[in-house]
Amino acid sequence: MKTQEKVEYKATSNACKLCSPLGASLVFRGIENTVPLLHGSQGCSTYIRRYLISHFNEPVDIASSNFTEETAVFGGGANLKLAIDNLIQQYRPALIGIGTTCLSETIGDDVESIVKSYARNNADGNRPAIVSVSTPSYSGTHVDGFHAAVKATVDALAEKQDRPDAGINFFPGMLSPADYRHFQEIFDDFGIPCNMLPDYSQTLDGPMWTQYHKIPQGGAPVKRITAMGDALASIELGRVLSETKSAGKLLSEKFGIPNYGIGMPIGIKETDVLFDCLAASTGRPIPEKYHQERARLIDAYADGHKYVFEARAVVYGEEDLVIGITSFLSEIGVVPALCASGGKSGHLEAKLRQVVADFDEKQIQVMEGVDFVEIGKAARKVNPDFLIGNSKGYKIAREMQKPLIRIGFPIHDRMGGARIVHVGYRGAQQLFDTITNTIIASKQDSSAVGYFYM
Amino acid sequence: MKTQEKVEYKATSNACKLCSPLGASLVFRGIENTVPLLHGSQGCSTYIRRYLISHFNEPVDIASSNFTEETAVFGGGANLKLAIDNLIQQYRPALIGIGTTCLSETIGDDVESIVKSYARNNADGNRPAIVSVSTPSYSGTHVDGFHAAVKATVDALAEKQDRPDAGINFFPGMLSPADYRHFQEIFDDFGIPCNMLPDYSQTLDGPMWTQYHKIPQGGAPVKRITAMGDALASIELGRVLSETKSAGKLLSEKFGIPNYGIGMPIGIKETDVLFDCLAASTGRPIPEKYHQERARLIDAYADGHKYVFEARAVVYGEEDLVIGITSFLSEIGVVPALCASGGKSGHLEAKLRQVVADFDEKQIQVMEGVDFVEIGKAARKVNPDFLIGNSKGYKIAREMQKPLIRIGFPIHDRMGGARIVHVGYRGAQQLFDTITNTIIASKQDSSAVGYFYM
Amino acid sequence: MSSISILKGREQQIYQKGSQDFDMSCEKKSLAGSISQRACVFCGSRVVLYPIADALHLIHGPIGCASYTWDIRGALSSGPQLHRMSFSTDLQEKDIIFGGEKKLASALDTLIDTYKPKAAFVYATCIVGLIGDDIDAICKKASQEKGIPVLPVHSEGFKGTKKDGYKAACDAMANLVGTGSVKDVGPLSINIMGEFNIAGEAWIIRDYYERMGIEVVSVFTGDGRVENIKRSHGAALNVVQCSGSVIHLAQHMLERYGTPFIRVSYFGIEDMSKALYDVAEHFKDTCPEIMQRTQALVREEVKKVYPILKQYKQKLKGKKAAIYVGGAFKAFSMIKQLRTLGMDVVLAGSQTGTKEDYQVLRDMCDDGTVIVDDANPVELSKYSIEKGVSLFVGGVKERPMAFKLGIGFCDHNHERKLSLAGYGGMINFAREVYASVTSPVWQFAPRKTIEN
Amino acid sequence: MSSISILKGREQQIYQKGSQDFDMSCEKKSLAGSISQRACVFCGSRVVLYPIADALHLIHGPIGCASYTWDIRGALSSGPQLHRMSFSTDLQEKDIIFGGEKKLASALDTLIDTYKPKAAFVYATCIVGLIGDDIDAICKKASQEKGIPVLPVHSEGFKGTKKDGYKAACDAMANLVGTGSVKDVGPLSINIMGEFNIAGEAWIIRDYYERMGIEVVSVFTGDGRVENIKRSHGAALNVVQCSGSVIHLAQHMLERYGTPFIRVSYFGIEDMSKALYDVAEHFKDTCPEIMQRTQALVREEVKKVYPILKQYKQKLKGKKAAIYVGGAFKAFSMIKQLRTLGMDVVLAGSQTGTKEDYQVLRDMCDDGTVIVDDANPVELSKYSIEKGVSLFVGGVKERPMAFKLGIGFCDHNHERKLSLAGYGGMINFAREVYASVTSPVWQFAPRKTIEN
Repeated sequence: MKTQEKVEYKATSNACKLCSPLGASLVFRGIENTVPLLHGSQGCSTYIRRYLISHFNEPVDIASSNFTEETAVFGGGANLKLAIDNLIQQYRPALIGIGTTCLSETIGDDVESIVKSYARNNADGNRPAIVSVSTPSYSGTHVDGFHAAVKATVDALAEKQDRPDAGINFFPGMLSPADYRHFQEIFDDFGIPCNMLPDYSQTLDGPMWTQYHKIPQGGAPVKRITAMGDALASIELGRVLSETKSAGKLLSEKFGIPNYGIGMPIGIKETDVLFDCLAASTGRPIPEKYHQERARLIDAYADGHKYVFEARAVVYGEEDLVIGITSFLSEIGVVPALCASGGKSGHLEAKLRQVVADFDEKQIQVMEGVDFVEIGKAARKVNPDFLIGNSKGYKIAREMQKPLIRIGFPIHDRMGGARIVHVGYRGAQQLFDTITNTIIASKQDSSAVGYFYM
Repeated sequence: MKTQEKVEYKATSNACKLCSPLGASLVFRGIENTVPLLHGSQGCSTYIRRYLISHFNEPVDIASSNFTEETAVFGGGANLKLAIDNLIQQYRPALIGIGTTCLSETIGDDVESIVKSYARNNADGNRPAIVSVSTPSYSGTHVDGFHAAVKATVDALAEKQDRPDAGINFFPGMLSPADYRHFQEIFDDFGIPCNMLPDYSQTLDGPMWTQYHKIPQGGAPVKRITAMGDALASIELGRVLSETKSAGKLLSEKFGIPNYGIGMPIGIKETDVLFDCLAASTGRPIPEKYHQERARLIDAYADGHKYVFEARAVVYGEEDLVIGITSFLSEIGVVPALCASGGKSGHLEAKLRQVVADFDEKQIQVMEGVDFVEIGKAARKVNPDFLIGNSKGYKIAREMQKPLIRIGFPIHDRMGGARIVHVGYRGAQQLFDTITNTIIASKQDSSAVGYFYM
Repeated sequence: MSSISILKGREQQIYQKGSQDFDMSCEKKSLAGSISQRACVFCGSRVVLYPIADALHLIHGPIGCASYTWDIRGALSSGPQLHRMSFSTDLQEKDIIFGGEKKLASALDTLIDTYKPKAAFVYATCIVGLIGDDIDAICKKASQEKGIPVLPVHSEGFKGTKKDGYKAACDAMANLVGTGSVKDVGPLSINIMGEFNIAGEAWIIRDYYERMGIEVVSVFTGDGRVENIKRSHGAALNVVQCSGSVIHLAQHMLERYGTPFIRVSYFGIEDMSKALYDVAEHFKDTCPEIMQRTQALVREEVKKVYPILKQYKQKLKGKKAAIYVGGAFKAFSMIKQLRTLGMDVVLAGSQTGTKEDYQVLRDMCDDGTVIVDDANPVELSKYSIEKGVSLFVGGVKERPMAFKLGIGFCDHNHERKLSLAGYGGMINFAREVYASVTSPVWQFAPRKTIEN
Repeated sequence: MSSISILKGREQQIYQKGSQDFDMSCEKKSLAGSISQRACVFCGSRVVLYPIADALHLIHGPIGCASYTWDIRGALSSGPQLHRMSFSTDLQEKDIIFGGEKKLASALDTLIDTYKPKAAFVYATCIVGLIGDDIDAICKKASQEKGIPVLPVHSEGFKGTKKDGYKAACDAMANLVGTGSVKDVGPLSINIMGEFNIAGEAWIIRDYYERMGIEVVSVFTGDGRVENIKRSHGAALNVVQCSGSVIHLAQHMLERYGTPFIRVSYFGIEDMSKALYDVAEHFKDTCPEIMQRTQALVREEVKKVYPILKQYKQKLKGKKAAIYVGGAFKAFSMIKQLRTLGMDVVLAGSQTGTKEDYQVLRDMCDDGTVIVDDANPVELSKYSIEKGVSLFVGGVKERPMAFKLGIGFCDHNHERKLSLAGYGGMINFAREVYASVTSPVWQFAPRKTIEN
């Protein structure tokens, strides 16, 4: 009886996930002239700010409705309204993005009605739009908060206005600013407008300033989000995401816009899918530049294939990132011996099977909903040559004396996490070079001979 | 008496330089539909091919006139002509680029007359152009061979034809294919034609093939070299180069084309010079994209400045590369404690003083004409945090247990040497991230604590 | 800078010396919708107890609170590293509905069996009170079953400010104090309080006191051990740094065990020396030669660092600095430290200062210095630019603001990996300030370009 | 593939089995203007002498010859690493005019004083003969002054082919052989010749022979030591691999010291076993039990590798391979090795094969196999594509050609860092072939895309 309980209620030790308000904050940070506001106690926004700052090295202002004990007793409506007032006064935003927390959810605040009542009492053309999303920390992970915020924003703003040239809606999922910039470049080269949401390519990787900007420049313009109701198509990245009630599906249901749910374009195969999808949905040819990048990448694969062949990897992080990386590793001949995530969609293994040839033969271990203590134990057993994932795996990599290739979020022990390109042929090129050279370096440095000619 | 001799005639031990025919071969490999031909014994071309292949991971066909003992006695004219005939038969090139070797130079072959006599006896519209350059191994280094080949090519081909829109002549010096691609992109963004010589961006970093290409696609088109006589201006990279009788100066003298001799655009300061130079010579504004890259780079400098501050570096390699890297290191706060080159222009220190603030205060040691044994001895004394240069410094880095940051040529112990971007804001961004992260990694890995939060 | 306005309701938390009457409004909760640099009650408890290295720290709540506090602080341990693990009951939706008690009990059971800690702290987060979990009862039961202290920490995030979290932590520790044997504790003995051993600072301070002939019974909580806390009531004196965080415990020990306390700071030559002399003064009747030993120690240490500091001073003289820290007491030391380096403090503030703190601050500062309480990035940047500072001293959250504006930065918060306390720490501080202020990268800052 | 034409003058160096009369033209100098994969005389000398680890190797000439040969070979030493240094007189323009003798003498003087080698080899490069330097005299003088052998190597690049370089190296070594004491050498003794200890291969081979009870006096030149070469004439038998490179020395020793030699190969199970049995056969009268020991050894080793090879064979069966190597003798072994893996060799060639070599090759090959002498990338790629090979076995210069066409590649040259000799080497070879042939990256090769 007791043993069973232990199994059922185990503690999470060194979590491989974050809470959902973080994901929502990130999305709101990626909308132009927007302030994220967390409806909860001060700590939530401060912790999340600090966590994001340490990755992006950029100011990350996230407001808090700053609960007190009385708030918890009498409800958070007054606080939330005061917070909105203050934000408008100090930031003059185009949009306020509100995420709930475990606290406001537990006391049962109905944020949507509070916001509606606020809007009624403050009818004024200059008032910002307000979007709210339910992101209790006890439900899902930061990824769920991220997707929920995207969907809530689209639901609140997108309209059918019969605009011509409304372009393509693009939901990239949680990737780096550099990834977003690369997507924008691809759309520009296709010559098609891109309604990307979120887009923190500038807001979380911007220039220095001559004076403090209360809200950093950049982000997805609200009017482009509004225009999403007229788009040619939606493209949504993430094979696990495509199993959920997503923003793309919502637009498909509301406005009949065709939705392409595809994988994160990591490695050649998954990037090919994106380009094919862009070509199909726009009716335009793939720009020559990308043919060339792809061709050089394949040439590089050939040059380096033997160094990486049957190298064994441990991959961890958000489920869709894990799937993308695993697809890439498989196509270069690396065995993704262990694929693990703190997320728990129930779809991870099935989706991995879609992108890995000879899945069973490779004896790939898949773990959902695990923490780093569990990942560490499993990792030791699969005897990897390297680990690939965010900085939080450093401890297990260090204990195992195996190199860690840092990707994704957070990167807290290197500079430039915001500048990593994961996607496209370009991203695959960088990942391939990094992995190959990591393996070569291990071999060279541990060799007694010390050649400089490998 | 004897001691003096020892000093005068010391052996070179682990040279930090290569021979001049290598440089010439590289240039000819960077001209469209061209075959390099070395006039000497078989070994020269085979050794050089292998050395280049190991860096570029591309086929590098270099023909040889294949001297025999008789050739050495009776002169190489017959062999050279036969070689040209055979090359034409098998390769059908647009141009044959001939470099001499120590052997053909020592026996006194007059290659220019041989080529002229060949041309006289083979007058035929379909014959390729032939350019020859004197590159005896006993004179200078591979860099001298490189510049000599550029100049000889321009001298032989450039004409004044009063073409409109002849663009700008661009002599990038010895950099990577990725650097050359970046330059092309910059010129494209300025909207100005670029006559870049050489341009091995495709020929030495190309795609896979469906069948063997005797000459790889790409390279500077011969007709663009011909058009150089009409250009708006010449830009020539290399502060040491600008002291020589260069291709840019030649064009200036022959056709009155203004020549900008500037440094290799490594780091913000030297890249600013290039962009200012482009803006001035074209009368066009610097494209917004580069303002953004520059701004993000500066932001990154701020984020990482403390990790690199007063870190000590040993820099070695070709003189102009050393100058560029040193300029970059100085602007980020790294102390370039030792700057060394196998080259011996006599200008290295003077040019370094131009790019380093507080040169004397920093007690920078400059060494010209040195080999790796000498560099190793000096490096130990300056107690560096890292070394930066080509793969050939690995041995001294390993002995000192200091990290080596690989740049330049050759990269024989990592993949992707051809893909390193050294130049522009983009190159500086990559170098900065690599250096910062190398320092962080050293610190993290050698720490007993092992934080994942730096 | 006219575009930057101060939020209504915050005017009384900003004061410019010389320009206004002084009546600082402080110790208020942060205004809803302002971007406070403050944290929450849980944060306060977590930072105080964090360095107790042989205890289990289990966070009862949804995952966030545990994830964001996993091994992010520079508090070193000379032995066990259990404090660097992040344990959470990771409450899910169904736990919110049906309660998390079973989960907590089971998690405690397994974790104590696995890691064999000397004690366990169970942190209540926001929703724990709301869903009605009786963590006191669960802790008591676990304590009985496992034979180690299992202590609830009432740190529900919204129930006050960070300071209330400090108090909750002190309350938890108070349950440990007095439960160990003090028979080996001598009369010349102290506890070092409010010292978290960031980058080994507690070891440095402990070494100074030991060289003076004093026994250090316990450090609260740097390199902390449950056993030492248990017997800490045997010490003759509590030496309290970081006034806010542990003052409750010091007061508790004064009331309960009659242990007197003095307040000190270990930052900068002046305050460090004073911290040693004050303790010597306290014990000089018991041990007459202690004052001489202390003088010798101070002389020796100052002699080592002075010439080095002089060099840095030459490079930094006349530059302006801003300070924004958690506790105001640290700001006092920092102003002196920066003066030692020849720098002028033109902006000073704290997250949690009291009226008295701000009075002291005001008295220390030059005319024109801006003093702020619970400020936000907008205000901090506004005054930094207006005052033309070359250096900002603060925590991680202030760092990007400084860098965006081309201002050098020194991390003086607990995430740092650099020892800043003691005499050697003063050198580190000087070097750190020098590295940031004089870096050549600022030549590229757009603000510089405009100015030139 | 019609666009690829064969150079006039090379038609007789290409033969397709079954389709033509066999009269291979070979041992010719490379045609001017063809992109030969060959090197020069200097290269031949350098590769043979290179692994002598306690000797100084000084290259007399301009810098290139030294730079391109700096530590690029996988020849290991168990002790001194002097062979991995690159020494050059680095001749300059003025030396060409006034001669390089003084410089050479001075360089030798300094280097011998600095590195204290057991012997020195001075390599003449192309221009040394032309400028009239008397390196024989300089070496002789240095030898007298320093008391170590200083041996000129007449390896002027243009004076013949790589084979002439082998001979020049053998001539230099011949001066060492016979100068040491052989009093400790027993009757069951051999020299291993033509084995360069790439990735430690000589150690593996030596171990086999020693397990058979045989004393290995010297390895020429893997993990080479001057002292062992000096006493190598004491061995009862020379066991010669890599026929071309050291056969001159073996013949010299036969003539001068009456040492018989046999030719062997250590690549593949068949040839490796034969190399052991042949030596056992030679000594079976002196030592009757040797044959049994050898059988036991072979049985044991084969038993270890066979099941592993079988696994690889399953993955590789029926795939086609091309071979292009330096010496033809190695090609024979490789054909057998590839057959062991179930693969078919459809293209085979060498840089330096003799008429007899090509006859053997022809006899070994299946109908339709193309045989080439001194080929170039154009020819090699043409036949690789026509024959549809999945694997190319060759040296670094062939690698990019294979990869460009989406063909797997195995480096069987001396730059490799992987041991391919002996029984364990066969596993490494199988693994290497498997890694390249079955890599998933080829799915992206444009040639594959077209075929599909």
